[in-house]
Amino acid sequence: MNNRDVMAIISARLLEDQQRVLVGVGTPNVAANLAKRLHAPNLVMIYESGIIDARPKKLPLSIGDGTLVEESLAVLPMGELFSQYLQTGWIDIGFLGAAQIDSRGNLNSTTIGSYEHPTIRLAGSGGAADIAHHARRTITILPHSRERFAAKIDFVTSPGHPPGGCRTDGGGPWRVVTDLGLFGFDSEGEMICLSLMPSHTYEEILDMSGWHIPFQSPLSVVPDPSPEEIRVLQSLYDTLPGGAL
Amino acid sequence: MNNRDVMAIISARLLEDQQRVLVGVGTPNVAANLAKRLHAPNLVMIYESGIIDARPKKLPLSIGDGTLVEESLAVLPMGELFSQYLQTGWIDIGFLGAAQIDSRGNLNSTTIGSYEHPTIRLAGSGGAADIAHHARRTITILPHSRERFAAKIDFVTSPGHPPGGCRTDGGGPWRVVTDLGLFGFDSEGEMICLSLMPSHTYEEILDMSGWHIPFQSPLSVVPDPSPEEIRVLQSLYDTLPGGAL
Amino acid sequence: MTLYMAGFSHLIPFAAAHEIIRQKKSHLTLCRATPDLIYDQMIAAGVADRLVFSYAGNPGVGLLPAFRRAVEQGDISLEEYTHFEMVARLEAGAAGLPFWPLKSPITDLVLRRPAATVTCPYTGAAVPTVPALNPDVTWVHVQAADSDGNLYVSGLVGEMKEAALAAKTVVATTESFYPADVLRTRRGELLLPGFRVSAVAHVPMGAHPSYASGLYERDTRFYQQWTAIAKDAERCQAWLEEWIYGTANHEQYLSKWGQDYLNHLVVGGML
Amino acid sequence: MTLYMAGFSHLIPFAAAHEIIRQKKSHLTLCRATPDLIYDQMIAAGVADRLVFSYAGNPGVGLLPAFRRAVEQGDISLEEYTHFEMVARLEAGAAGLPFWPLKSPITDLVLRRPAATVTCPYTGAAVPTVPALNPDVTWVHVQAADSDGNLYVSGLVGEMKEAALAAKTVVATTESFYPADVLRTRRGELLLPGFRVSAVAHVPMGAHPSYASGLYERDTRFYQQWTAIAKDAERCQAWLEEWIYGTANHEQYLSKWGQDYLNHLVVGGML
Repeated sequence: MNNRDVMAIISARLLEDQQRVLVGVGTPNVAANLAKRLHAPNLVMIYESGIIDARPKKLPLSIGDGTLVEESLAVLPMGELFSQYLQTGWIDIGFLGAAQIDSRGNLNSTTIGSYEHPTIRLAGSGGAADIAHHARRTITILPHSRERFAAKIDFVTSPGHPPGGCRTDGGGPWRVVTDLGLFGFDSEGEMICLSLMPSHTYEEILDMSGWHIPFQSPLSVVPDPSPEEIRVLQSLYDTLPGGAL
Repeated sequence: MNNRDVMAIISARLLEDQQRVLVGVGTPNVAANLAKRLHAPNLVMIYESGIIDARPKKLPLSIGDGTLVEESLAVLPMGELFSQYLQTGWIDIGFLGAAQIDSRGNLNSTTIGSYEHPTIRLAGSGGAADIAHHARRTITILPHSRERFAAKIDFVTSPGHPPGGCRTDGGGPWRVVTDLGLFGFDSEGEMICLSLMPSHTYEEILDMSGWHIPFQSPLSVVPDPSPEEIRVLQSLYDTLPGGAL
Repeated sequence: MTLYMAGFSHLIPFAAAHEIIRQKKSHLTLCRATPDLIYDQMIAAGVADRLVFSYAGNPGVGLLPAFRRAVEQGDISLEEYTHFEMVARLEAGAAGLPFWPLKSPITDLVLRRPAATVTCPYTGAAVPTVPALNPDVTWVHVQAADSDGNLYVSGLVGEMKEAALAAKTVVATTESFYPADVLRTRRGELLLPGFRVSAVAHVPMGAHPSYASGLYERDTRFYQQWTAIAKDAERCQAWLEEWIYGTANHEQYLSKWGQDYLNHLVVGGML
Repeated sequence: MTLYMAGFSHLIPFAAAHEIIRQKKSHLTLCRATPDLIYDQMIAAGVADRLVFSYAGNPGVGLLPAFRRAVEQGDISLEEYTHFEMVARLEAGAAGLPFWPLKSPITDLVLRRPAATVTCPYTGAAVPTVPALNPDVTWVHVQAADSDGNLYVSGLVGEMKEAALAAKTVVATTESFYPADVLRTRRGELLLPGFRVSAVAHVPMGAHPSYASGLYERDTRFYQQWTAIAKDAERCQAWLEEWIYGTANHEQYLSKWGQDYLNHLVVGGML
């Protein structure tokens, strides 16, 4: 099991049956498909490409794969999905990745370095900023490192909690899953460590973060991936032409 | 042949093959269907109910009849038709009826008497005002009477040429067909009589209009309905459950 | 309460309207681009205080007598738009926005309203707008629904989808009712996903005297007869008494028409 | 000239893009929500000065190397939006309006633009907007077209329709070409009526390496290989030389892949 697989399993546990989740590309996609095959068979997976209630037979490689269309409930023009479903509050969970995050859950997926003279030019928002803004709450998955957990991120692609408090509408960043821990946000809208990932420590988290992330005591450890979770994840990877990603 | 039939035949002649015509309820609908069966087989009949390129087997009674859907090219949500086709100038001809008209082609289909205390409350705009505004030009059909041809109409449902001139975009009222004559508009945007209907006179028109309508000389007479036109109109009526309207 | 009984000519939820009349609801604000016979009957039955609309005609026949009488007698207040404006109001409602921009003409209707243009931040142009319309309830009648509440429609949709998406609550009647998942192949006909729908009832021929594409045709004869029925206030009440109050439900209403009469409307000749 | 090669993941008009590269067009402004490999190849070939976009990734694989290189070296100027903003720009263009309202978040992208809210005339709320996007040409690839120019698509449509309706000129390539009228039964799949389309060319497998629902699958292997090809500027040029400049047309490009390779992608295993 690599870190990515553990993150996928742990974040899959955060999804509840019947929820409508707008699934981003990458690990969120693996996690949502895993949850649907585990404890949330009626999870409504929605993709920004316009698909409502996908039931992919294989793990989709991208959010525009044909396998997402085949058994879906509907394939909408993107404009309808964004304005009539996302903008009007019908998405329970926005499920995102990012290159950088700060203490308030602001996300960067646009550029490392300055916008005009980037060191690494990333893909940009896609629907991420829209999803972060309009979903009832968001889960973000990203690997933990000092570069990624930054006191000041290089670009605010998707806004998190506003200065001075949590978003007043109850929306915004809710959970962050990394290879080191599971995080939430306190009433001020600041990130807080909720649990440690198996075999990791709070000191590692402090070491690998650009600011001091407090923890909620008692600081628990996330239960290990179960044999069933590992088996189902593997069977999901087995649907890919080349096996695991 | 009643007056309505003659008006339908004469106005059908104004439509050209390949044109995209937005067809209003009533006589315009009869006329457009007639033109399509006569000289304009590729007339693209569009209905505000959302239908593009209708090929009705029977004369539709309303603009929402099933017969309009059956062989049509597309059935759009009304919103798409109005914003993406009408508002963007893709309709060549708007084909309307009205209760009243004035010298600048302003149309009333809302109320006789005041809006608050109507003598006769009519159906209202429907798509008429939108069509009058956005189609490249309009044809209006209505019976000729002093009440209908009014110096001042009771309500401007669909605007005609603006004060002081023709519409600068080339749009607006183009032809008016009544049981007495065929009318156009001069460079000032004022109605002018182009031709007389068979067996009617210019004096009748002056008698039956609330303002002095000038004529364009030489004042011709519209050719009589041909046997072919009459035959095809009758065959169109024969498609109705109860025969002629 | 603001109610939108959707369906442009097609799939008009008459069975639902008749039940609203039977239950003697009152003080409703009725919204519909085309009030049609459905609202003429509801207005005649006194359920409405206010009408939001764009074309109050009997399609292909003429005017709406009960509507005319109510307006000419001052018994109902009106909020009137063009079709495009009405649909644009629903588009705004469906998108969760407070207004919708459109290039609408300056008509006497517009002149009666407060000025409502916005200035385009890019061109400086004055762009007309209409306010969002968000009905408390939108009622739709559909050809098919499943046990998850997914609604399917084929043929004319008019402004049904926007009217439903703009509503706080969506209720549906359906010609046919299916188990979950069997309709997934009809994804091109999906009107609304079940999570947007609060309740569905199975009501065959629930759109009579309007029509359901592929199932039964419009009852043109009744549409034509309605003018004579509704023109006379007493005859109109007698009709409501006999056909609506006098029937316990839509099944009885249909039985009263009789199988032979209805078979004439059914595509293929049999219900 | 502003060009929108449409198709979200699905039905990406690669054959057309390759021909644009072969003809050595230059100074284009390329617009697409998802630049994908199609624009990475066009950028590598030097046809574009400017990119209007919202997500420049290799879907499911990673980043776009030629795009990255061009941006990091300052060889291309960017106009960047979120997906919703990008689609809203097309909606405005398709409706003939100068702007589109949407409740978009305040991001660093927004802060880099001139302020662009309008005040709702009904609620007083400040509503964000984006400006209309009206490409000079939108290119679409479709599963079927007829001799009247009507275009039909099934499966994912993404922002294809709005991109086409917003364009001054629409050009299409199609997998299959039919005589007039035979596709009328597929009215639910109509993308655009023929009168909105200026030209159609019959180009089977014209979306390779993207996919066409029901006909052939995405060439995932090539999408994955592209990263290695394009990361190295020289290797990227060599690829263009061999596969695009070195083939006279799309038929030759396909022959170069070979029938066996392509058969693996074809649904049912045969072209």
